[in-house]
Amino acid sequence: MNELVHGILSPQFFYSILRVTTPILFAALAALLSDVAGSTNIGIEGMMLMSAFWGVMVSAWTGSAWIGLLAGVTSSVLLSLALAYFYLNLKTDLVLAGIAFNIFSSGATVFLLYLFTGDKGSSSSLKSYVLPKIDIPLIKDIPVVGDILSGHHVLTYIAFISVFVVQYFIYKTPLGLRLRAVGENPDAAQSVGISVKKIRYISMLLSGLMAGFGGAFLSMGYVSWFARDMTNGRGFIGLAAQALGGHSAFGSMWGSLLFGLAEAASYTLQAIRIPSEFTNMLPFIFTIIALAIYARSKLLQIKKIKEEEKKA
Amino acid sequence: MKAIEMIDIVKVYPNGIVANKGVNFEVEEGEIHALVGENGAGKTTLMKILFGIEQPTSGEIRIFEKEVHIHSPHDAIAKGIGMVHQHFMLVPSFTVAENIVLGMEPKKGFSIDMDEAVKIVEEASKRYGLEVPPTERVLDLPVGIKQRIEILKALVRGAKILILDEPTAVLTPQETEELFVALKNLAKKGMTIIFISHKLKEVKEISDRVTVLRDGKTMGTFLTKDVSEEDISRLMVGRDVELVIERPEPKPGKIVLEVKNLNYFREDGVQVLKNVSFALREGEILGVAGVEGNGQRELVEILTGLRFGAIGSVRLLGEEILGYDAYTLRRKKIAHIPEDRVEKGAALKASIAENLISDRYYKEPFSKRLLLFPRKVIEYAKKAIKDFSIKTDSPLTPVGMLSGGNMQKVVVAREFTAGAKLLIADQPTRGIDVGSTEFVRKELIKVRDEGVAVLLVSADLQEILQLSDRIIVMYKGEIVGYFDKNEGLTEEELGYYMLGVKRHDENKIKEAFAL
Amino acid sequence: MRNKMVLFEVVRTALTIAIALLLGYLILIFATDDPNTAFKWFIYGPISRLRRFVELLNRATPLIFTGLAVSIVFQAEIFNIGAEGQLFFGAVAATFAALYFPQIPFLHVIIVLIFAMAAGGLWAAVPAYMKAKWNASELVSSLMMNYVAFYLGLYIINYHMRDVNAGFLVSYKFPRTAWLPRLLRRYNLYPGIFIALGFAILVWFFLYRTKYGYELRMVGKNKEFARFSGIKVENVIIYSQIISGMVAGLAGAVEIMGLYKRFVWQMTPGYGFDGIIVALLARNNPLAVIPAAFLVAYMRTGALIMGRMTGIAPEIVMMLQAIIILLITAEAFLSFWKKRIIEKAAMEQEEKK
Amino acid sequence: ALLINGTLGDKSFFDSAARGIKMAEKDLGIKATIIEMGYDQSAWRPTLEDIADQDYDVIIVGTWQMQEILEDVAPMYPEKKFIIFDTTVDYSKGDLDNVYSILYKQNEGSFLAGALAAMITTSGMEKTNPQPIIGFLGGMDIPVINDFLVGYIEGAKYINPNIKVIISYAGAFNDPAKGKELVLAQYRQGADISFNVAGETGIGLLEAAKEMDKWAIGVDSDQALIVEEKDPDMAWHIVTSMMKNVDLSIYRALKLTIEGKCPYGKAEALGIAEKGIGLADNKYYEKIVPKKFRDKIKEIEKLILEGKIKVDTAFGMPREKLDELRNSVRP
Ligand SMILES: Nc1ncnc2c1ncn2[C@@H]1O[C@H](COP(=O)(O)OP(=O)(O)OP(=O)(O)O)[C@@H](O)[C@H]1O
Ligand SMILES: Nc1ncnc2c1ncn2[C@@H]1O[C@H](COP(=O)(O)OP(=O)(O)OP(=O)(O)O)[C@@H](O)[C@H]1O
Ligand SMILES: [Mg+2]
Ligand SMILES: [Mg+2]
Repeated sequence: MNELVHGILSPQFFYSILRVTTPILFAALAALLSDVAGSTNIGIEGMMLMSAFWGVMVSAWTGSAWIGLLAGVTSSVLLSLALAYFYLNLKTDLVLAGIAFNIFSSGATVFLLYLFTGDKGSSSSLKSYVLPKIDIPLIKDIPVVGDILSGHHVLTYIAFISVFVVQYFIYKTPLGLRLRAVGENPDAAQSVGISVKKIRYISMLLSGLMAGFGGAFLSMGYVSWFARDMTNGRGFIGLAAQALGGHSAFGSMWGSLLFGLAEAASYTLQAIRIPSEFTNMLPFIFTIIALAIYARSKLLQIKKIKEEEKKA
Repeated sequence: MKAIEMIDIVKVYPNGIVANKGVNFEVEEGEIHALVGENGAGKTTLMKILFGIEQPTSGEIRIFEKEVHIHSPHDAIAKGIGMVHQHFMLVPSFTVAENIVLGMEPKKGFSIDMDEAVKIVEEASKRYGLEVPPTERVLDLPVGIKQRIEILKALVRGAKILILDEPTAVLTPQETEELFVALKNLAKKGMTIIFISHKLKEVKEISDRVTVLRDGKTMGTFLTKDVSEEDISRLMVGRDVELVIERPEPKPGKIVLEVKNLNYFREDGVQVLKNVSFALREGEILGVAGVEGNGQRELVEILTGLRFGAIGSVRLLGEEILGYDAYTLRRKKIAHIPEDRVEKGAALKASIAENLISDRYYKEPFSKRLLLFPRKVIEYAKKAIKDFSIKTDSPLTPVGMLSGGNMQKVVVAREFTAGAKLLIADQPTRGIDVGSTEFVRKELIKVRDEGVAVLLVSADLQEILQLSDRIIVMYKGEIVGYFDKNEGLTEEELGYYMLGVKRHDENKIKEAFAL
Repeated sequence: MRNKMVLFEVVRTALTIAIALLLGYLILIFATDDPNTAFKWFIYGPISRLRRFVELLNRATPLIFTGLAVSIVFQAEIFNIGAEGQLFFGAVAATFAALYFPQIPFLHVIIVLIFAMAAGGLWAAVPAYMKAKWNASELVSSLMMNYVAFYLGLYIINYHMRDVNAGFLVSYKFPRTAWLPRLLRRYNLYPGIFIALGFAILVWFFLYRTKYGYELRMVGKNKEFARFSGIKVENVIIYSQIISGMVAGLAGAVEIMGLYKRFVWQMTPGYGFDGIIVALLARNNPLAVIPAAFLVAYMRTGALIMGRMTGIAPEIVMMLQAIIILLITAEAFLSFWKKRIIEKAAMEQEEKK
Repeated sequence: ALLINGTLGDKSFFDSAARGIKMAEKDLGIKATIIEMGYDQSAWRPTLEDIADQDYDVIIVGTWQMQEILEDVAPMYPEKKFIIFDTTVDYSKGDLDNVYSILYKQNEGSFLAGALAAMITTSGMEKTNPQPIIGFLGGMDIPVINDFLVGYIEGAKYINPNIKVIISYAGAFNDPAKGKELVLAQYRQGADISFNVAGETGIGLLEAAKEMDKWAIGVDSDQALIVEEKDPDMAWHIVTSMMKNVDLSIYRALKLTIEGKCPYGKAEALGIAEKGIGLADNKYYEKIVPKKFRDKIKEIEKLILEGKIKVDTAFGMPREKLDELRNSVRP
C-alpha cells in the first residue's frame, strides 16, 4: 500500500501523466482542427501510424532524428491530403474514407516494414533515432515542480505549446475565422467568395500535421522503434478527448489530460492486484462519467439561469 | 451600357430537372430590374448561375459587355457581383462585423484587426444608410437587421451589381420602406440592382423594368410603368389572378384558445413575453401583427409545444395545456405552419410524401397497429400535390429539391388537411407566388368557415388586414393594440402600434376578449 | 429516365470495381513474382470450391448483422459506433446463458439468442440514454463503451466462466443444446447466414413498413421537424440505438454458437467497424446491406485464399481492400459521365414537350 | 506447411517457429510454406482444412487455440501428418495417430528466472535497492502467460519467501508504449528487475529498464543478442532471457520425421532436460550476474531435473488458487 501511495504521489507519476497525454493531445488537436471546419477526421489513427513508421525509417536511413520527424510528419500530411481528395473531390463518405485509410495504413506500414527490414512486427532491429529531451533552465532546479515539468521530450513541449497556438489560430486569425465559418455554415462562407473546398483542404492538412507529430512522438520518443499498429486506438481516444472539450483547444487539452491521468493511474494501480481488466477499463469509465457530468451540468446551467431570472 | 446579359441559359440539375430552358435576361447599368415568376420558375437558379454557385449546362454570360465564365462566388465577387440569398447565409455564432469581413479580414500581425473590422462596418453602414450593430452576435438579431447585414456583405466587397432574392419576404412595411430608400440611393449612385419578389406592389414601386419567367423560359421584359400588377401576374401564371379576396362575414363560435397572463423568459434571461392575454373563437381568424422579434415566435412555439418554461395559463377548449409537448398538442388537434420551413416545417432530405404525413403517419389509412402502408401514403401525396399545385414530377422527390415556394406549399398542404381545431399559421404565404398566395389565403378563409380557429401571425400587413377578423399587435413581448373590425384600419396606423409609438390601454384589451 | 440511371449505376459500380481491381493487381505485381496466380485466387478463390463458398457465407454472416445494426442508428442520424462493444458483450451474455440455462433442445438456442440481444441492447442503452437526456456525444460514449465491453467481458469470462483446463482464456464449451448445428457433414455450414438474411428483411420491414421505422427515419432526416410534427424524438433516439444494439448483440452470439461453441475472443473481432463500412456501402439500406456484406466478405475470403495458395501476406490484402472501398464509394468518380447522360436525357424530354 | 495463427514479427514465438522451418529447409532439403492466418479466428479452421486438402505432407500448427480445430480436422486426413507445438491434442479422443504434440515447460524456465530475480533484487548489485521487490509484465491475463508467472513466483519464493512481485498485464501484445509505462510504474514502486512475457508490448519493458537504469529479463529468444547490435546499452540491462526454443523443437521434429523416428500419436514435453527451455547463457549473463548466483541457478536446474523441485503449472489451475498465489506476493 505504501508503495502505491508512493507511486501515485511521486513527481514521476505526474511526469508520466504529461508523457502519456502527449500523443493523445496531438490526436485531439488533429481532431479539433478538422472538426472546426466541419469534417470528422476518423483517419487520425492511420495518419499517426504512417508518421510513426516513416519517422523511424527515415531517421534510421539518414541518421538524423529531425529528418525522420520531417519525413513522418510529411507522410501524415500527404495521407491527410489524399483523404481530403477522396472526401472533397471524389465525394467519398468521410467516415468511410477515414476507416479505409486506417485499414490502408495498418496494412501498408507492416508491408513496407517487411520490405525494408524483413521483419513484420517491429523495427527493433533497426538503429533509429529519437528526438531529444529538454531540460528547461530555471524550472528544472525547482524541487518537485522541476521533476514534473522539466526533462520532457521535445514533442511533449510542442504538444502543449500547440494548444495555445491552435487556440490563437482558430479564434484570432483570418484563416481561423474562415475555418470556423466553413464549419458552421459552409453556404455562408461560400457566399462571400471563400472556397469551402480549399478551406477544408487546409483544415485536413493541419489535422494531418498534428497527427503526424503524435505518431512521430510514439516511435521517436515514447519508444524508439516502430511496431505494427502501435497507435493502438490513440487516434480514436484523441477524437473522444476533443469531443469532450468542444471547439476549444484548451478543452481538448483538458480532455486529453483526463485520459492521461486515468491511464497513468491505471498503470500504477495494477500493483495492488486489482484485476488488470478493471484498471485497463479505468480511462474509459472515467470518460463516460466525465461526459455525463459535463453534459448534464450544461443542461442544468441553462435551467438555472432561467429559474433565477424568473424569480427576479 | 448593359451590365448583364445572360443568353440562352440552360440549367439541368443533377436529378434531371431542367430549371432554366434557354433564358435570356438583360439588365442595364444603374437600373433596378425586377425578376418575377411563379414558384419554381427558375429565378433563384438563374441568379445562382450568375453568382457562380451553379454552373450553367449551356449558355453565355456577359458582364459589362465582356464575356465571362463564373466558376465560383469568388469569381462573381471579383467581377463586382453581390448576392443576397433567399435563405440567409450568415454564420450565426459570429458577430455582425465578423460576418461582414469574413474572407477579407483586416489584419494586424497574424491576428484579425477587430477594431478595423468594426470600423469598416460602421463606415459602410453610414455610407449606405443601413444601420447594424457591429459587435453583436447574429444569432440574436431580428431578420430585418440580418437582411441589412447581407446587403452590407455584398457592398463592402465592392459590388456593382446587387442581386436580391426575395429580400422583402420577411420585412415589415417600415423596414421594406427603409430598404427601398437605400436601394434607390444605391441605384442613383450607379449600382445595378436585380430584385426578385412575389409582391407585385413592391415590384411596381421600386423597379424600372421587369422580366417575367415562366417555367424556365423568359416571357418578356417590360418597362414597369407600362404594365399593371394584373398584367404581370397574368404573364406569370397564364391566367387572371384575383388580387382581392372575398371574405364572408365570420360566424364565431365558442372559445377555442384562451391565453391568460403568459410570461416567458428566454435562455439568456430576457423577458420576451409579458402578461400576454387573448382569446380565439372557432370560425374566426385572429391576426397577430408586429415587427419580427417582438415575441411572436416564442408565443407560437409555446402554444405548439416546442418551447417550455412559460408561466401563466393556456387553455384549449377549456383544458389547461401549458407545458404540453408537440406530441400531445398535435393529438389535441393543433396544427402549425411554422415560420421556418427549412428548419422545422419540412425534412428536406425526405420525400414530399413522407413530409405530408409526418403528423398523421400513425393513423388510418396510413398505418394500422405497427404497420405502415406506403402505397396509401403515395396515393395521398399525389392528391395533395394536385390539390395544392406543388410543382414536381413525383411524390418521391425530396423536398429539398423543390423551389422555395413549393416547399412552403408542402407544409401548408399538410397543416391545412390536419383536421385541426386550432390552426396556428406563422407567415403562411412567405415566399409563395401570387397565384399560390391567392390559393393559400382562400384556403385559410375556407378552414375558418369550416369552424377552425385560426391564429395568423404575419409580417405582411396586407395579409393581416385582408384576412383577419380581429387583430392584436405585439410590441416588445406585450400586446399593445387590439382592433376588432379592421375595416378602415390602414397599414400605416397599424405600423404605429407595431413600432411602439401608440398603444391601447391594457384593460381595454382584456375587456375586448372578455377575460 | 429512372431505368437509365439504374443501368448507369450498375455500369459505374462494375467499372469502379474493375478499376479498383486493376490497382490491386498493380500492388500485387509489386509484392509477388507471380501476380497472375495470386490474382486468380483472389478473384476466383471464394467460388472455387464448396468449402470455400461456405467460408464466404460464414464470413458474411456477422457483417450482415453489424451492417444492419449500424444502418439502423445511421438512419436515425445517430453516430453510435458501439456495435463492436455490443456484439462483444452480446457474446459474453450468450456464453452465460449457454452455460447456465437449462438444456432444453431448441428453446435453449432461443434463450441464448434473446440473452445476447438483451445484452447488446443494454449496452447500447447507455449512450442512448446519455444522448437523449443530456445530449452527450454518442460518438464518445459509444466508443468508450466498446473498450469497457471488452475489458469487462474479458473479466467476466476470466473470473467466472473460464475453462480451467484450456490453455487459453476461453469459456467452457457450450452444451450441445446451445449450438447452432452444422448443416452439412463435410462442410462447416451453420444456420447463421439464414438468420442474418432473415434479419435483413426484418430490419428493412421495420424501417420502411412500420410506423416506428418511419419515426426513426424522420428523426434522422430532421430532428427539429420530427419534434415539430409530434414525434417523441427522445424516445426514438433511445429505441433506435437499443434495437441496433440488439441486432449487434446477435452478431456476437450467432458467431460463437456457430463457429466455436464457446467464447474464444481475446480481442474484439472488429466486426463492429466492418459494420460501419458495410452500412455506408449500402447507404444504410437494410436490403443493400446483404450485397455490401457479401462484397466485403468476398474480398476478405478471396484475400485469405490468395494468402493460403501463394503465401502472400495479409497486409497486402488490407491495402487492396481499402482501395476498393474508397473507389466504390467515391460518388464523384466517373460522375462527369453521369452528368452528360442526365443532361442529354433531360433535354430530349424537353424537346418532346 | 507451417500455419501461423497470427502474424510473424512477434520477435519470439511465431518468429522462432518460422526460424525452425527455415533451418529445416536449409539443412534437411525439404520444401515448406509459411502461411500467416492473421488474428481473425474465423479464418483458422477453414485455412487448416484448405491446406489439408492440398498435397502437403506435414502440417505444423501451434498454440492451444489451434488444438480443438486440429482435433476435429486431423482425423479427416489420416494420410497427412500434423505437428502441434506449445500444447497437446487430447489423444483420448481417438483417431489422432497422425498428430505429434510438443509441449514446453515454460514454468520450469520461469522458475529459474524468478529465482535469479529474487537473488538480484536484494544483492546490493548496482541498479538495485534493498527492498525485495521484483516485477512481471504479462501481455494478457491468460493461462499461457500465467504459466510463466506461476513458475516465476514459485522460483522467487524458493529463494526468498518474503519476496514481493508487482504484476502488470498490458491487455495487449502489441502496445510497447503501454508496456513501457507499466514497467516504469513498477520501477517507481520499488522493483528493480522485471520479467518480460508480453510479445511486442515487452519491447517497452526493455526500453524502460534502459531509461530508469534497472534490470530486465527477456523471454522466448535471447533478447540481449537481438538488441545488442542496435542498442548495446540496452543489451547491458538484460541480465538473461528465458528461452523457449520453439525453433529447435520444430527442427528436431522434422528431422525425426524424415528419419521416420518421430513419435506421432504422442505428446512430448520439452523442459530443461530436452533443451526446450532454459536461461540464456551469454556474455551479459556472465558479466552481470555474480558467479555465486549462477552456481545457485545451476543447482536449482539440477534439482528440477531430478524432480526434487516440482513447479506448478497454470494450466488447469483454478482461478482461486492462482489468485491466492498472486496475492501471497502482493507488495
Ligand atoms: N475581396 C474579396 N472578397 C471576398 N472574398 C475574398 C476576397 N479576397 C479574397 N477572398 C476570399 O479569401 C480566400 C483567400 O484568398 P486570397 O488568398 O486571395 O485572400 P487574402 O485576403 O489574400 O488572404 P491571405 O492574405 O490570408 O492569403 C479566397 O477563397 C477568397 O474566396
Ligand atoms: N438543388 C436542386 N436540385 C434539383 N432541383 C432543383 C434544385 N434547386 C432547384 N431545383 C428545381 O429547379 C426548379 C427551379 O427552382 P428555383 O429555386 O430556381 O425556383 P424559383 O423561381 O426561385 O422559385 P421560388 O419563387 O419558389 O423561390 C424547381 O423546379 C426546383 O424544384
Ligand atoms: Mg427562389
Ligand atoms: Mg530490490
